[in-house]
Amino acid sequence: MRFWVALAGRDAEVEFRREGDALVLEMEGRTLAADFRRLPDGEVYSLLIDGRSHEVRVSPAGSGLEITIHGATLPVEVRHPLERLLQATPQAAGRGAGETIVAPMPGLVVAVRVRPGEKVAAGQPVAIVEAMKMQNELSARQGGVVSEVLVAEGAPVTVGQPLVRLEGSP
Amino acid sequence: MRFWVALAGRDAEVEFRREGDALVLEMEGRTLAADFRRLPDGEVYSLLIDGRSHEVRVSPAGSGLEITIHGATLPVEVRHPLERLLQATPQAAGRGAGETIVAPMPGLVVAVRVRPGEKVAAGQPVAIVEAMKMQNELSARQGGVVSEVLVAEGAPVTVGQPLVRLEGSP
Amino acid sequence: MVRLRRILIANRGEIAVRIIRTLRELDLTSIAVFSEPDRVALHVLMADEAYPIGPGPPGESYLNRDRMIETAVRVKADAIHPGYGFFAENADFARACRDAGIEFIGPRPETIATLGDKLAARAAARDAGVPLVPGSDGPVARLDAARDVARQIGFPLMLKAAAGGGGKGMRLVRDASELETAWTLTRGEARAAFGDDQVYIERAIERPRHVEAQIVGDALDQVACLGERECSVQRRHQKLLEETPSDALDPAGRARLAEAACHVARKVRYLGAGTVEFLLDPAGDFYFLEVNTRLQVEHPVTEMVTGLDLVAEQLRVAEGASLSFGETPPEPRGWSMEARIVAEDPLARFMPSAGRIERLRLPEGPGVRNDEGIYRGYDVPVFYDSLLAKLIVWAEDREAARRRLLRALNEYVLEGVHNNLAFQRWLVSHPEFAAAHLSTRFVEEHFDPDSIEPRGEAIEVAVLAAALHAGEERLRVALPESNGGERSAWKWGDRRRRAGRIAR
Amino acid sequence: MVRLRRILIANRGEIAVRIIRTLRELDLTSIAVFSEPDRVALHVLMADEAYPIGPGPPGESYLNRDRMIETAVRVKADAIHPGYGFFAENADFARACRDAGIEFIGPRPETIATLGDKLAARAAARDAGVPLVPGSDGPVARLDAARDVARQIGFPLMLKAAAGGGGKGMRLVRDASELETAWTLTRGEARAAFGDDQVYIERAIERPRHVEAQIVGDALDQVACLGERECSVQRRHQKLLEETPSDALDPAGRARLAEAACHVARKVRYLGAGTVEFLLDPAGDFYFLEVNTRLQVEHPVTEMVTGLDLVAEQLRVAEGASLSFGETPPEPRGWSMEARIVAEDPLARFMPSAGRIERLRLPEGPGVRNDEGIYRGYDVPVFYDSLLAKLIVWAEDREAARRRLLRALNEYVLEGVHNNLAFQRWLVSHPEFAAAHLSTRFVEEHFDPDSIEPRGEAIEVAVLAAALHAGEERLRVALPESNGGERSAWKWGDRRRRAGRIAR
Repeated sequence: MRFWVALAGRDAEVEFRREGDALVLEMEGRTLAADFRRLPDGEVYSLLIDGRSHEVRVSPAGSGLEITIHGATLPVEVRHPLERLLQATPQAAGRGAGETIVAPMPGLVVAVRVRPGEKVAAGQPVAIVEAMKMQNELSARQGGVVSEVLVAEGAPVTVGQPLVRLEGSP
Repeated sequence: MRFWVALAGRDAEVEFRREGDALVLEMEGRTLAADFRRLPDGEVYSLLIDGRSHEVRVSPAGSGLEITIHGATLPVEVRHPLERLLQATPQAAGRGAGETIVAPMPGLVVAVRVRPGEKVAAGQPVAIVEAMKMQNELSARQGGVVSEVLVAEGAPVTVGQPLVRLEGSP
Repeated sequence: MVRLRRILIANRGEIAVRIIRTLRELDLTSIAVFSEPDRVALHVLMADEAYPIGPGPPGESYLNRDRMIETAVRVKADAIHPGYGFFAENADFARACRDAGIEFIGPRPETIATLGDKLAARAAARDAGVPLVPGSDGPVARLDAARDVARQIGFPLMLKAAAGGGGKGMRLVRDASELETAWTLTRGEARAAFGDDQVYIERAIERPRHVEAQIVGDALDQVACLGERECSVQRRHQKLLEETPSDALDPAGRARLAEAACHVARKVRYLGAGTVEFLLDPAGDFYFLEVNTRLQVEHPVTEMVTGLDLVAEQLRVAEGASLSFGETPPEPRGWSMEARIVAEDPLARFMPSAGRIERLRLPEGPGVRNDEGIYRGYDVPVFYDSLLAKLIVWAEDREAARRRLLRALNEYVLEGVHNNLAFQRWLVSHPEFAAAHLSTRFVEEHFDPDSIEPRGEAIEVAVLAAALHAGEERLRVALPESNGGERSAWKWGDRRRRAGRIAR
Repeated sequence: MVRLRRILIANRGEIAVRIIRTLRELDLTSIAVFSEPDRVALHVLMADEAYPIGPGPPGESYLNRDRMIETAVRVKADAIHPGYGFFAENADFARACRDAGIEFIGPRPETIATLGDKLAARAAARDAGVPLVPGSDGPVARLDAARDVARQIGFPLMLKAAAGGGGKGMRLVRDASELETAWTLTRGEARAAFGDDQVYIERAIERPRHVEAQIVGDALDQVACLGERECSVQRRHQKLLEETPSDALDPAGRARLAEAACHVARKVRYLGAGTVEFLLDPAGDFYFLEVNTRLQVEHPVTEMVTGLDLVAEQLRVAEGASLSFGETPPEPRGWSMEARIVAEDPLARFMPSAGRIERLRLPEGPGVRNDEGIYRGYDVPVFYDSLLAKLIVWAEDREAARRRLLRALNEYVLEGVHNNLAFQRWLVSHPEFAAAHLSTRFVEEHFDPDSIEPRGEAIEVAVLAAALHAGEERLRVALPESNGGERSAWKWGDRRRRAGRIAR
């Protein structure tokens, strides 16, 4: 599994995988052995990183997370690494011109939530794409009227593949 | 509200009511001023009884409760005071002879769960009687076949009034 | 001799808990009072008895004199312990207790009144032959008189409200050009805050240390000094860390300070526990500052090195008995430090914080004492002092005590309200603190909020923990504006998450 | 002199946490090891580093010698601290450490071996001129020889396995008729438990006190006695409450005991911390019993009155340094008591209990020290010792310490596992305990489980709380067998209730 974590002005991609009993982390070119256990006492983890022992609290805070470590509380955002790609994807044209919802990652279309002709509000979910065992809800950014649904539920999609097209509301 | 509490071989009826801001308890002829507050920390109450401060934990334990006070844990049963009456009610005849489910308290029939001719297992709920704002589920003790339903939903009933009769299974 | 059996504590928080502990050990009945938001505060849970005293704002509860005394009478209290703050230095309250037939645990009302007036206190100290900071003999009536005094003693100087205290009603004047403005402001403040605009003038000692002497006197006019406390580490006149003994005193200086404190105490026939405060200049000379006629927040460090229980001593002398140790106080042993743990955010100009204590694991083990007013799940109310707990350590010498305090601060788990643990860790690790280079300007001169921002390993571990948590909770992840170019964090749909609230 | 920087702690629970605290204060790296069920034990959370050591059963983890040493080598530990129990008195393990180039924090392997053999230890004590309980000079080979010895020293007597220890492998023989059976049983047990059926005979001292001397020695053959500990309150040879000093010794007796302990220590060139155990008879005479070549569970009471940190002393002498206090140990001050808080149910013949710590609020405040191995939410595993925490207090004299201990025991909130808090409260409140009338038979003679059953106000409050709770939760109530004659409690359908589990 791979995540993109932003915290205190720092940005890092973290990948981890199980190797037998061991959990192996990769970050910034380094490989670390980890062990991770939720304490019976609330939202707290005991984390062993290359043997170093840390007690870390992870709590929800607004739409993100908050990490408490050694008394300090840090807001953190965890994102899909492919979200970086989105930032490179050309922006849809200005308001009123319509938008195209594209797959932000390779995956499987789990659900399409809209039908042609339907009106969609800004922020309204239009489809769910599953990738890396996670379901990602895709929403309209500006909203509009659905002009085309380009994929069926169950279909595999690739990065950037258009899923739904909206015509802009005037 | 009135309860019958059995604990450590001791039996007591406790009645309590609000008088303005105050909570007044009656137990064994004594009147006590009380204040009762759930702590933010779990199933624990702070209890002030005539000014004396007590920290008491009340936890579920099997079908009853467990009280932890001053480090000691005591099993406790809380019952409806009218249950005493039940103990005086003559027992239904032996297994096979059928049974009659009677109202253990004055109240309102909220639901009748069985119809004539229906087979009822031992322990199966047959009716619900509401009294003192509490709903009391009445169950068949031995089970059998419903021969008569003697009350309708919504009907008021008095103590000992027969509600449902069962014919014994052979 | 009266026998006191039922003691009402007219206070809350850690000091109420502290007093309850001693009452328990003496087999006396502890009676708590509580305001509405304090219904399940720790002192209410721990006391033998507890009674409501009114709504949250102090004036309607802990500072409601009539209600307090009426409650004490109704519940048949023999005595009232005021703790510190609230009614602790209120002569009228002490008198009202006496009138109601209830023992006030503290000095006689007249002593409180005399020493509460800063000019009268200065006069008492002068009569006792104790050095004073050079300044006006009494209140200065007018600006031109103030100019004369200033010319005599020189700048910088301090303008001080005669009725002031606790760091309020005082102002530094660096040179003659600042005098007029400062004069007007200080008088106005004094009138507004204390209803008394008398102001006097003292020379300002630059980079002084704040050193105080613990005194205790009994009804037989026996007086003892139980050593000094170094309280220089302050922020806006609020003490943050105290220790005993003071590194700035040699045995001869220590003896002189103790003698001066006893002189003042004898002069006023001091009864009970109190503190004589001094400023110590860089040359090692000390000057009388004021007397606090109460148990101090920082009294535990004195208890750690002497082995005495100062609350027990207060109770003894309130009963008319002599001090427990006879004529000679126990020889102090080792070194003790106290860190105040407050609900203030050092990253946001020490703004007070309220909210629920989500997690709490106090440090324990050798040489560690906690005096706390909180527990896990407790909601810190907004109405009162930000002091949550005190962490006190003892060790054989200053460096061992410092290391032990740092160990304990690192062990401290306190989550849910902003607090100053990171600040205290910074302080205790600072090389200048380790070297005992202290003055009341320490924080001002050395503290930079950046220095307590987490860094290095902590940041890295936080990043890894966030990613691992994300892996654990991979139930449903939404990219709410994934189709746009803006950054947006994932939202977590977590079935397992319990309700939790973070205080901001 | 070696410099030790990375210390692996081959132990768990409160003693591992205790050692970590000192390592932190000395700025040394603490390395924990943990068995599978101990993954989130407190010592793992608190250590700088932590490594897995195997499955739950001790033989597969904490007593797995090869794995322990291999781990220590792999993680580059300079030294191993064994705590108490496990490898603490295992000469082979100490040798294996040495062979692996790792310092073993404890006496030399030869010392451990000599003193671990009870007969060799007796011989050492005899050579040092220390009084022994009259008995056989060495192992008794056959029953008829045992009869001869018995005739000489008289009944009652003790049969003891030469390889025994920790209260195991010993049997009281009241008269000649019991001798033959006891002889057979003790030999059989000794063979089964220790692989060595050598047995010796001692006179049984009736109603003795158990008093032990803390010794510490350095590599320069400097030896000191840090006072005694009274450990008479036991149950089946397990200590329950310890204190120092012992009320049974006057200054002359105390000096003689210390001298005897130092003689033994010098005889074996003792290195590190250890304990010489004695029996004290009602006449005030003491007899050598055995030497424990480790840090004792009850070492904190000695730390409280001397101000020393015994773990720090162990580390000093392991590095080849001298003892911190030079030639003269600090004068002890005041009185200290320790209550062992164990997960055992005094109402069920002290059966051990496991389960989750549902609630925990440790006692705090003046003169209280907690050495704990638990935290709220921690699951006490079934594999290990039942000791959860130690509650240690200090006060100026025995009565003040006793009252403080009682106060702290009353303040202790520990719920979720059965424990002995009620027993300890009973013990500390007992008039015979208050009068210091102690012997190793104290519990046997005085304890009756009925005396700790809650009564009076507690029962009444429990009844009221149950009723009030019922009122709160009046959502849905069922009378499951209401129609029959049998008693049945109500079932509560509680929407608000959180999952909770009571350990039985």
